[in-house]
Amino acid sequence: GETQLIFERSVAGRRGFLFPENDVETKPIDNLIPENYRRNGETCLPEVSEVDVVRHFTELASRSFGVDAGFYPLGSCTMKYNPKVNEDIAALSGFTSLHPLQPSEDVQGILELMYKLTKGLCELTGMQWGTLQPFAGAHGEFTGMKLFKAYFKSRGEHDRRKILVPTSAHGTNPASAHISGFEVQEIEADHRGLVSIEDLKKHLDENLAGIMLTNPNTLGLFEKDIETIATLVHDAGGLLYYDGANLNAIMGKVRPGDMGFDVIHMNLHKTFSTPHGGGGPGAGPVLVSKRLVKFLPVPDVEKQGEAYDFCFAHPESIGRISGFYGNIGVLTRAYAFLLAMGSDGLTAASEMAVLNANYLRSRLKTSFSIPFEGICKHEFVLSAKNIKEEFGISALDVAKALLDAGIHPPTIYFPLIVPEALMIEPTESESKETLDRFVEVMESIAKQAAVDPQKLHDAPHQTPVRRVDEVQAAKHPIVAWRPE
Amino acid sequence: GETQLIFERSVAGRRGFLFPENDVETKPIDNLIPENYRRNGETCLPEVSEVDVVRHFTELASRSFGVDAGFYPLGSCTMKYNPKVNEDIAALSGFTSLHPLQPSEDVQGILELMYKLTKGLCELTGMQWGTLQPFAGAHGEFTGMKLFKAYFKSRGEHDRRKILVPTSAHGTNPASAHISGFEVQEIEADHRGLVSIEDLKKHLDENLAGIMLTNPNTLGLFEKDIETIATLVHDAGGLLYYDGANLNAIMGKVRPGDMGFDVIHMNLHKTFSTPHGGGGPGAGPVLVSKRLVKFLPVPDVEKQGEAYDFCFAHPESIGRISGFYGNIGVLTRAYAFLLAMGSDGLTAASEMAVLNANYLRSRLKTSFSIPFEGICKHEFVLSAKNIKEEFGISALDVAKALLDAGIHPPTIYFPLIVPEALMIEPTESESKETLDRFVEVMESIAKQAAVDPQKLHDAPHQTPVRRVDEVQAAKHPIVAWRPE
Amino acid sequence: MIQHPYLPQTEDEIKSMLETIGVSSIDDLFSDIAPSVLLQKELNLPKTKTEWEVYQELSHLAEKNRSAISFLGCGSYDHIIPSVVGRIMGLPMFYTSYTPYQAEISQGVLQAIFEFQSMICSITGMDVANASLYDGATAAVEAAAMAVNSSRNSDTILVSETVHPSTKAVLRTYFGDLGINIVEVPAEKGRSNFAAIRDALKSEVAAVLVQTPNIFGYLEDLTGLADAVHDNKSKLIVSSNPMSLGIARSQAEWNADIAVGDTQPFGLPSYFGGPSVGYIATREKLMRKLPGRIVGQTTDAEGKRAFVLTLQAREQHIKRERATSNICSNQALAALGTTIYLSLIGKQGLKEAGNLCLQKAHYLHDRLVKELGAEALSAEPFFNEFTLNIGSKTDDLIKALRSGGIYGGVRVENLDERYQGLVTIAVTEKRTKQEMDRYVDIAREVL
Amino acid sequence: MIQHPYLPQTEDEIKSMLETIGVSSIDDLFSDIAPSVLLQKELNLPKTKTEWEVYQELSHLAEKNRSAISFLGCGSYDHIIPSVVGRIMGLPMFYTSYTPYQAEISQGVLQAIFEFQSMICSITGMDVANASLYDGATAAVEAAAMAVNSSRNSDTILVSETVHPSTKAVLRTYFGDLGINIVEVPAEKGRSNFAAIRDALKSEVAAVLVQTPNIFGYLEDLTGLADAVHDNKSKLIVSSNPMSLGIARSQAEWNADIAVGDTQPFGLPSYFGGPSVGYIATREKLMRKLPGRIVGQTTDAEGKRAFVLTLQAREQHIKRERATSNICSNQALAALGTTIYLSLIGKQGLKEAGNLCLQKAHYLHDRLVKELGAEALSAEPFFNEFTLNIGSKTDDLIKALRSGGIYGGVRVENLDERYQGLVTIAVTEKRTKQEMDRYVDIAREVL
Repeated sequence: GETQLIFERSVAGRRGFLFPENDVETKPIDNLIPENYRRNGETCLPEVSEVDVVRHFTELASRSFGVDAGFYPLGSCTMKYNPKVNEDIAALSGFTSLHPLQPSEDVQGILELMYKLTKGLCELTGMQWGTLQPFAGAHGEFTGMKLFKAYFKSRGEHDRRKILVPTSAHGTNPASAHISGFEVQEIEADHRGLVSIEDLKKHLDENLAGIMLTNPNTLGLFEKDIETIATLVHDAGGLLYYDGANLNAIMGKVRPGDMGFDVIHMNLHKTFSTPHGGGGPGAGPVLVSKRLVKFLPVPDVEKQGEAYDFCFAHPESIGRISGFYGNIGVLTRAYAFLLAMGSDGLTAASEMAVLNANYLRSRLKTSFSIPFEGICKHEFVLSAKNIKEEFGISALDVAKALLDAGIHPPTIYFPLIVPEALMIEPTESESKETLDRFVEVMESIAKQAAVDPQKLHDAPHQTPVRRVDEVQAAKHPIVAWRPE
Repeated sequence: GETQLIFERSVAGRRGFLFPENDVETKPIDNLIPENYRRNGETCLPEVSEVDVVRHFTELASRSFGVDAGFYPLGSCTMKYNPKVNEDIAALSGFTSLHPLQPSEDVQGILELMYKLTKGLCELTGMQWGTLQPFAGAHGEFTGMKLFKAYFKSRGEHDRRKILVPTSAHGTNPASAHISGFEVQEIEADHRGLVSIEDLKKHLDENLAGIMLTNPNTLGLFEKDIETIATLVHDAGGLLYYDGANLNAIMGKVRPGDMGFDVIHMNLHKTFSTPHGGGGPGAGPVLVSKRLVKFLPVPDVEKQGEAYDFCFAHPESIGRISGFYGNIGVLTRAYAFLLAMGSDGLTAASEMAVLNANYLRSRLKTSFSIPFEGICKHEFVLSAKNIKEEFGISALDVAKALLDAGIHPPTIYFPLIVPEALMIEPTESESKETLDRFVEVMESIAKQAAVDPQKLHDAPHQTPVRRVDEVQAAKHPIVAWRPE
Repeated sequence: MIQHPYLPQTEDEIKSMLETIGVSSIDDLFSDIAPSVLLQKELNLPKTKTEWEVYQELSHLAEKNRSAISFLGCGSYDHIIPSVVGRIMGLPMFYTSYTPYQAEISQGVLQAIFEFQSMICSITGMDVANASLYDGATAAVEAAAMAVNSSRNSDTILVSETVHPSTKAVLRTYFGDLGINIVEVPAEKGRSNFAAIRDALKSEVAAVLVQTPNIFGYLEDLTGLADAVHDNKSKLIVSSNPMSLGIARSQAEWNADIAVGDTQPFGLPSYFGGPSVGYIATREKLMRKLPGRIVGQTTDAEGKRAFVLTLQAREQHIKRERATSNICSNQALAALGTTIYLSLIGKQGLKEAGNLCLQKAHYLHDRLVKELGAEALSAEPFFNEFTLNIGSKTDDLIKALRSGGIYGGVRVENLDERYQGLVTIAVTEKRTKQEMDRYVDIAREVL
Repeated sequence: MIQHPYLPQTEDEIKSMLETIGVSSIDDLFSDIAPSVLLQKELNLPKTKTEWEVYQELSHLAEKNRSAISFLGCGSYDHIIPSVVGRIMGLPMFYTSYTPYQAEISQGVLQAIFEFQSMICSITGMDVANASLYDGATAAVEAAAMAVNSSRNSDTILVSETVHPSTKAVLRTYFGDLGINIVEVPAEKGRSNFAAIRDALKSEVAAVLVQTPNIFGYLEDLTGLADAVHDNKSKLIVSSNPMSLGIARSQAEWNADIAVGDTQPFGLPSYFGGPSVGYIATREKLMRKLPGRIVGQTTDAEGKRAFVLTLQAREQHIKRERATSNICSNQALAALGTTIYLSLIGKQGLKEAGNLCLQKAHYLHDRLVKELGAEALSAEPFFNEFTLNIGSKTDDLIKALRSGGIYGGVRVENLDERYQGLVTIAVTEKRTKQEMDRYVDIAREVL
């Protein structure tokens, strides 16, 4: 059913929180701020009691779904378990209360954490140094593209404006390249689902700035030719950017730096289990090879003797990319995860993520289409093409039917190169029993497609609301509540 | 639907938590504990991962109902809002980490809290001093009865073994008196729903130990003759015990001490908003008039100069009533509530609790029977007698129908003296809109009784499980899971 | 009156509600209280404070408490508590709910209690456990009451001296004025004197209560005790720190009739002594004598598995003045904490935690006793606590350790003045070698 | 490999899963990676640690940080945070969920975002707001990008000098190499020079960015600015600390086109600078230029009100290389914190909090300036921050205050070296008279 908006719970005069009384002389506000600077209009903020607020948002929480509710195999998003101790750690007042402009001798603990986390991420990825400032993956991509720019500028190669992006790439890749002032050209996939070396070669010229790759790619397939690609791009004077969205597949197994990548971003909210929070905050640290270190954003965290400090003195730096230093509250959780897993745990995490994905893929390929053969990495793409063609049941219908089983659907209709795509990433946190239940539900949906397709078209049936009208929302946008 | 038991999620070898490795020499366990002292059998504790545990209990939480979910007018239980800051305060490590046998100079903060809370409760109730040790209301009653005993023993009045209890009393009252070695005699209510003075007088003799009263009583009616009762009982050599379950009605208005009570217990989990926790922990401090102070349990908290300490030197004390000092974690929350409300807030809480109850009563009396006229205090008793007789719809049916509306039912079939009783306590935390919605739902149930009684007999319809078979549970008790 | 955040009623609403009721003021709602008893003054308490002010004041009190590396035990222990425990206990539907009277919307709370009962049964080896009691001491009381109420003409509870002094004190408070004798059987060198207990087994003995590990930390050898007790038609009650039961014999294995204790070591902070959880478990034949709430498994109207409060005929609200226990509120949320803890550590974890405690306690014991020559009260075996007879140097030792940031142990004389010079030292898995070595270094200076 | 609590697969299960897949080992699953790039060593990182060890290590780091009574501001403020905010943000279905792509099971998250958007619209006075941006600085960037992309042939953003130095720096990073000029218009005595801004309004100017209260704390008088900017067919972007907007003019009241800022003062801890929330709001006509997620109201198949991510045609995953913003993850959970905060304090609370900041800041200002004779950078009005020109005594003052347990203010030279000797002092409702008097006492000694 419907839930009231918090504004609809408002009753004039009710209070949900009180501030302490003023303990200095209260002067008429007019004496302090002239009329000209004063607000005239009222806000519509609700007038509610504390219990109103608590019940309202508790009800909203109960109308949402998270990893703690069940399986969340949303491809490319790495919805793994968020360890609870990390929440306790992140809530320590020794972290939460820090002002970003405190003297550095008073913030040695957090600076040490930032320094050690950067070092740890570098070891994990085989890079030289990095920045923790990017707020999210896309922000990391942007930072990486700016680093590309700075690099070519420092070499006087102003014409290198072309960034290659595979057709299967995340939308943020071309967008990030574009807003950073690059031109984007798409590279095709070959029959294996991998970058077509043939097509790549066509794009290698003096305008090449570089290539953005996810490896394994968005089909969950490892780009086997990565060494060849790296050599080709580097020989053509370009750089390689690694989109860390899929790093969960290869930790401890192969490192972007060793594959020849020059810049990488990580998604700590994916690979390092920091909670997604309904869409953020995340953290997208960027790590670079030696030749790009000097271009990293300021401030940088440095260790001098036993002390840590910020350093702004990097004349070739691309400059600031955030108001302060990024999402520090995400970094504390990520560092806790790094310690909890350790070298052996991170390697095992990738092994189990890949095991889980291959297990699911093996079991699901009888009921659904598999666009590409062979083993996959941490995720794979299934296609509902078979039931779409035979019974008219689309990937969207499958997704909505999964909702009724208490399972979050996979990513659908992505990558664009696979029709009726269902992109499934189980992550390492899921047990065999959870995977088996998912297979059971998916198989029963495939069976129902033949028997009662209308039921699937009408799904979901058990959710707080039924299928939602997206067209109406976009056609007649209502994006804010207003008092009548 | 059903939920797996945590044992049913178990998979051999899986781990949910690891302890640090032993950092001293590990000796063979046989060298440390001889075979004869060693456990042979395995336990059936589940083998599950951390995410298994989190999802399991998160699911269980989603199959439960609390004050944060909605209206909870459970008569006599005072299900008021549990302020969130109290949870933060109770979780301060300066409280949680304290060992009960630390030296007193290291626990001055908690001793000060206990001392000041006791003082505050005494002021609120008009008593002299008290103990915070009782774990719950019933434990407080027991303590109070032991104080009665110690008092009469000190006076050599060994034959005073009779405790009077109104027929409408909570079951704990007669039980507490009984297990403390008293004989219980019931006092009848008169046509007003109040203690029958006539009947009371019949019981006043040299065997009288005293009377246990709730005021307002379990019908939500104030015992108007309390002064007369107190005089009669005292004149007969007896003592008066105040059951604080209904104290939420009268804070700042009238004090048990001023009414003539000698001993009172409070339910901090009711009146002072500490969370009920699915049945506990609570706290049932006992407060006494001057002449009973010396009998209070040990240890007592004393203030000597600026320092606080425990005192065991009370030769006439009834002794220890708990292993340490009671539910301290409940007391921290209660003290926070005391400060947050203050003298004005506590008074207003009772005023609003009484206002809410009378408002509901006024609005509900057209659809249901009202056994007693006049204003009520913080709660009132409604009867489903009318719809029971006319349509066969019982108080239980009404309760189960409320579940479908997302409302916790009132206490039913209590007090025993009202047929088809529905005992409704809204508390001060509830807004007029919440009360209005409750009235609406209650009226629609009353209407449905006439139209579709079967639907009500079959209720609830929307809950995680349907009506539960209590008879089967009691006839063939299964009270623990066992491995097959 | 300010508009308090906990009080939603606005002035306008109050007015309209009074109109509906048909009175003209709030005072009218209190007109049933005689003016002669009505409070004629304002309460002598501070006025309402804002959330921030309350938080500040309580934080200040919390900061007035101090702590140190703790070797304190004797009923409350400093174990590791997994973060998940607190996170789950903080879910609103657990902590803001009441006793699950309405089964259909309380399946979660009911199932959690059922799981708690199952775990207690498994750890103790018993058939049936209840939803929780207040603490270990009152659990012993309830067990004693069960024994007294199960046998005719019995008026005596035999208690070994090595039972926790507070438990004995609470027993005396409960039964002292009821004509039931709490007879203490003296111990020998920190261990129960079972010969003396057997000698004291007369027909009027309702129960024998022993504790293992006992108050001094030592494991008791109960071999043959149950047979002797049962031959006397009495009940054997065994109290145990449940953390020991992953490696030490369970109450069922000692053939006890009733198992009691306190689950504080299982996921609950010391919190100055409470809340913890008293547990009680017994044999099937005593099921209907068990006090408190019990959850049972049943089915709903559609035949699905469901849980419900059961066997309520035992309880105070039904039995009233014929009740043998008055318990109503229990320690449900704390019991939930224990259930989460045990779910997390599992069967392996219980053994591992026990073994870590055991190993570490022996490390410190051996260094103090074998290396420094301190006098142990008794011989091994012990679990995670042992007692030294420090004699006249107790004050010096405890103070020196405290100055070094260590709580060296419980001075048992604080629990029972007969035990002058005895210090009971508890070591949990949380204590490190470094901390224990520091203990030894300081002790070396004093002893 | 130990059986890690975050990794449920047991040895047996791994074996059975490998069989199902049809391979014989885990290594086989990585056979698609050429041996020449496979990592041939173990990662040079510590081995796995237990929860307790991790907690200890991080607690130790947290304890290495110190704090003091804070008069620091310049973009991050020490306000009171109601307990409810953290409690609700900690509900599992909020923090463990992802972007609400599946509307039917995400109504709660979607509605909360819709409420956030509504509140931002109301506070700024604008028509439409998005679901959040990273922070105040990047919000200004996105606004500038909107302006550039809304007008042809424009290559200049005019920025008043009084905008936060970090915001200006980030603008330069984003646009510096794109042929877009970030032109700073010098200020006069801590306030924008509006005459100079008007003079700089050329046809190639896409937008004018001003901040009020500005970096020094002073309120800017934007009267007439919007008209001048609009006459030039440029966009006016106004950045404001939203805490000021309960009493100070909103961006809509200044007739701005785009409102930006940071909601950190609304319920979010400073957390060393992040997470906070960048907000952006604009007029209806620019709605389809707005970057990031937007939630819209619609209906479900049964006609019930429902919420859904909408206007996705604007976004990077649809537009790809034609996108004008690449934002994907945002600050949703922090935005939820702000939404809860604003729900709690309500319309009265916003005014009260603002007024408390105002009154207290003036108390300290007056004592320092009027009583001690410190030199204020500019005249009033200011909101909750003001700037003193301490000159050569800055070091002494800041150090003396720090020794007294006080962070006296932000040395603005740390943000922009041009501002030697300037100290910006922020006062929130959390600061007490006592703390401010202590500040004055120490300052008296130094100045």
